[in-house]
Amino acid sequence: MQKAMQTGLIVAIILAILTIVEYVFAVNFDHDTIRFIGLSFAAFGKAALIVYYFMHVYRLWRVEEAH
Amino acid sequence: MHALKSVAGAAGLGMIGFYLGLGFVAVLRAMLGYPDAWGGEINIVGGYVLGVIGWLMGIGMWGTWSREWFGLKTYQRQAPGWQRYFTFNTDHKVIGIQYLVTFVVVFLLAGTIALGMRLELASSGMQFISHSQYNGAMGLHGILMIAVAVASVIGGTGNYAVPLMIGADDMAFPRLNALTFWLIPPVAVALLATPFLGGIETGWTAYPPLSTTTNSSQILFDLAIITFGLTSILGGLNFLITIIFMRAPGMTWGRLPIFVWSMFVTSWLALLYTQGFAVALLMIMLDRVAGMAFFNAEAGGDPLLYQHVFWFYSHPAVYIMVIPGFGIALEVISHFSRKPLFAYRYAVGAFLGILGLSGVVWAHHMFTSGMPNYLHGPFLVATELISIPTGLVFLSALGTIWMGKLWLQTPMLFAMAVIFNFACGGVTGIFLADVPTDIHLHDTYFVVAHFHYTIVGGEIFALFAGIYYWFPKMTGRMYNETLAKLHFWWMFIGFNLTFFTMHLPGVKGMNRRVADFPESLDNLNMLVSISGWLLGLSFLVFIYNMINAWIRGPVAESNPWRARTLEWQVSSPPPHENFPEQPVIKGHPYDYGVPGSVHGVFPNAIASAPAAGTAGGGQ
Amino acid sequence: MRTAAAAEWGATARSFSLAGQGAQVLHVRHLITAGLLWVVLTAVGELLVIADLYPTVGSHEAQDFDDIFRFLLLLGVPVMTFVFAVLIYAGLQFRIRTAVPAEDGPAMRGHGWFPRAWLAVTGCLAIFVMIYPGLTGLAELQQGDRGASGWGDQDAEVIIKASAFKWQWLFEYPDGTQVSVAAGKELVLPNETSIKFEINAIDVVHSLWIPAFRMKIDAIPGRTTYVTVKPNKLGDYASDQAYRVQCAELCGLDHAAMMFPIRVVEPGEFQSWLASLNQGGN
Amino acid sequence: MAVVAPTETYHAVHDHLKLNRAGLWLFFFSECVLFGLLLSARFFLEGIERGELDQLLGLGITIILLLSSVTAFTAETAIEHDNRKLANWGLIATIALGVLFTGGVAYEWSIAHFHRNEAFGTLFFTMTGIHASHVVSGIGILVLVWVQFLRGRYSSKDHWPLAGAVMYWHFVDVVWVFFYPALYLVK
Repeated sequence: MQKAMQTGLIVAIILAILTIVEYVFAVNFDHDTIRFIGLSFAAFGKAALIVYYFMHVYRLWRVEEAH
Repeated sequence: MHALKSVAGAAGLGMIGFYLGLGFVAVLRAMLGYPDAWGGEINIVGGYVLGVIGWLMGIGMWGTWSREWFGLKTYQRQAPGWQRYFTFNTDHKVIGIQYLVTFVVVFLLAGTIALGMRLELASSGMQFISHSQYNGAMGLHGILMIAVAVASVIGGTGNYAVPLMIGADDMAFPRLNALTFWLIPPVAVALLATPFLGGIETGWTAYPPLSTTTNSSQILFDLAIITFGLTSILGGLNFLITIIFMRAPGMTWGRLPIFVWSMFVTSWLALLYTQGFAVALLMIMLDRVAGMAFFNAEAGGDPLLYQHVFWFYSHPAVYIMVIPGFGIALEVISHFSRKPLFAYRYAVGAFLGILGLSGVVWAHHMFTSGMPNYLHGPFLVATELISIPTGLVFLSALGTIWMGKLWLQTPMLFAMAVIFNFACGGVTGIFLADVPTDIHLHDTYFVVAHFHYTIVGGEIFALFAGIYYWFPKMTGRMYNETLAKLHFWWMFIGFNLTFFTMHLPGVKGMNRRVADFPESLDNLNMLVSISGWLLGLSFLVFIYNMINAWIRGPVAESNPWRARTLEWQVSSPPPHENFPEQPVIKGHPYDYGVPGSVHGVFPNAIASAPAAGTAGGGQ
Repeated sequence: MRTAAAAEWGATARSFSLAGQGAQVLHVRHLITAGLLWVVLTAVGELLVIADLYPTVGSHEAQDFDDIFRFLLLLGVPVMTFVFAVLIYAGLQFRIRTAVPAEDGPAMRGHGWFPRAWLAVTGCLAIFVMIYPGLTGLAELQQGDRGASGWGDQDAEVIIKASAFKWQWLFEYPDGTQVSVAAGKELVLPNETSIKFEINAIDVVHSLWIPAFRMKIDAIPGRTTYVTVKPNKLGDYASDQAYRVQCAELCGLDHAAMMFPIRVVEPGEFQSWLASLNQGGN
Repeated sequence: MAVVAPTETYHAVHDHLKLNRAGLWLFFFSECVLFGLLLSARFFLEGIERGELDQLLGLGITIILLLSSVTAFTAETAIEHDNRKLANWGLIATIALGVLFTGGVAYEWSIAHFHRNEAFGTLFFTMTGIHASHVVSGIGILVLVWVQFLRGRYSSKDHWPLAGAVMYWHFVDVVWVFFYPALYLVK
């Protein structure tokens, strides 16, 4: 329980930091293409974190006991 | 009368829901201070949504499923005999037959509309109907036939045969399966109501800005097709999970019957691309009811946005229609040639190749749309490439019949006709994929002939192959072979006369979707009309044969075609749970002529019977 | 097997082997006969190539279209007749005459060289058609492309502005003369002159199509598309209905009637016609 | 009309959890196309141009939705370990944050500087509207699950409805991960 919660919270903190970085970067940076690419990378990174750690995509191919 | 109670109750609840929704939106609009509280299209939207919910609850979804969401105990009403076809039944065999019968009826209806159109088109000038009526008839014919093409084979034969062929007792989500069927009647009602609101003026493609400014029938069209898309997506999802997870032990991907493979690929297409049609029509709806500006060029919108989103679905849609057709054709051809399916792996690869390429070819419908010039080249290349996997389907079919022991029963005739017709449809496709020829041919009767060759010739013929092939399994009775062969030859000749001739006015300069045309095309059109009527009348034989056989046909054996796949190893019709016990798969389904080969066995079958426990032994 | 009928079938089925010398000979004979059928069907089918299926050739672009169409027919017919020949031959020659099949066919699985060769041949054919006439024709249609949407050279000798609206056409010549149903009643074009139509739509999507010229491009609200044609033959709508501007994109009620007659005249006559129209007070 | 329980057959041995989970993922794939097309439409029509938006409000609702994902995760992890109390609070917090997010979007709509009959307004209202409709349906599902939870259902052995609802919630969050920069930050 504690370990699972810990992982989740660490991921959440990374997501929060990424969101803030995204925001600060976008508001203060003035090159359209680079900003677009940077934001896309951040978005895909965040999505991957959520899909893996929050949505547990690996459970699709991992055999486990029913719950 | 359980059936009457079920349907009438559902219709009543649906009506109540419809008026509640209508009124609810009206009250909301009155409160927000809109001048005309009752007259908006948004009222229709509200009424439709609540109407559909009421209909579903009434037909039995409440008891079978929804109660569970609120923590109540679910129950299922079991109606006896034929009456179960009118209830929220979760048996995939019942749902398959529900789909088939519904869409055969819709097919005949839309075909009748086409006959009316051909009557008007028999000669130039306006004879029987007005331009407005013609456009409405054409739109209705188009969208109803699209619905038939998308749902009849997948929902009908797919639902019936796939769980049986992979050795499963039902689909993965039986209640979802029932839901996908019972969403169809509201779709049909909404589409058939369009003439009362002025008729679909835009054809089934509904290009804006025409569709954002036309009469209110457009809103019914949008709602109906979004619902229909939902059934398509949920059906595809259900098939995918069923095929991935519920195959019998030993049914490896390499032993999957080719029809199941085709359904697998089709389900991916339906799952992924159908959202495109929904989004496109949603945008039209928002433009209409919410005053948005997706397609309003003056406000920064772009009509081409619709065409991109729409064709992003609607090109893959033709593969949604045709791949199951190929699946049935190859399946039937192998069993009736008494030979293994030739180049099985290549045929599967062909389906997967089409799946991969289908998402990157859509703009070949837009070569004359005025899209930016640099887009033409890539889409031309991708479109031509897709003919390579299609060619492999021909390899498989022709290789299988070559040197076979061809048993030319009706299903086989229809399956061979699929290959015959699609050869023509495929070759004419090259003319439309190459930009230099497409510029002239686009939006002419050449295109109409081409897609009728692919969809009717490729899929509807396969649908009939499937109906005749599985009819004894579904009903437990045998149809009249002579009448069936008469139907085949009548339909085959009528079809080829109609649609081969139809290429000519197209090249000569007759554009599609017109109620009138230059007099110089009179002779060709008269020929097409006469052939079209010939084709149309052939279905009378079919109807008579089917009804007659279902009611008093001779009792069918469990395996009249001597086929090896699992569905033929159980009684006709199969028991409720499909198989008395779990079948185990030992070999390839098409190993005809291979001594000692078996497809599946029932491990606990009574040992005293000859060839004990083998399912589909080929010896 | 679970049923009596199926069990009976299992007992009567016999396997068939290709190993025998006789079967091999038989196979070759089948191949030759079916091949002959293919040749005959192709010979008949290729009559389509020389048949006159087309409307009047009214422009250089139309000539190109007809040539490419014929070329594709030339290639496409044998592909089609190959399928027809195999189907017809197999249907006649390999069918069983008993009530139910008594034996299985040979277990040809299609491994080995044949599917690969098929893949190679069909692949080459597809790529060939893709390059010629597809990409080469496209390059020709888009020469002088400067990022706009349309067909043909953008530097034409006469530029006509075309407006499409429900359910009429309005054309404007370079000197400002307009023709429509109300004025002029026909679109007169000079022969052997490159003419560029700059097209836009007022209300909904339309499409400008001239069958005699084999050219078509949509008219879209908010964009200007263009198409350039060079007529090569005198003609007019009254004597040849291919000489018409036809709306080819469904645009509502009177879509079918949305057409406009064309007359192609010698350049000198074109100038005097334009002058006479201007004097007429338009 | 006879009322009978669904028949049990040999396929009762099928792992229904696996089917349900995979089915939900397939549903997400399909939804990805829906949202992907809306995103494509946004860049097709407007490039990276955008209307005037309240940046702090955007950041605020983004963080609210992210927090709700954390509480949803908490609820699922808690029920997996039979910690009912924490699961209860996780569900309540998720629902509350979801409502707060919806309120934020509604407020954003009411103060928007653009109208829905211009291109950016069309895109903004459509994209946030369709996303918000998913949030609202997510709230609805969570409330249904919560009511079941309060009645004492779900345990570490059997809590698929809760897990599925939470997965859906996370998916809605993933969509916003893409929509937020595409609407607020690209220019």
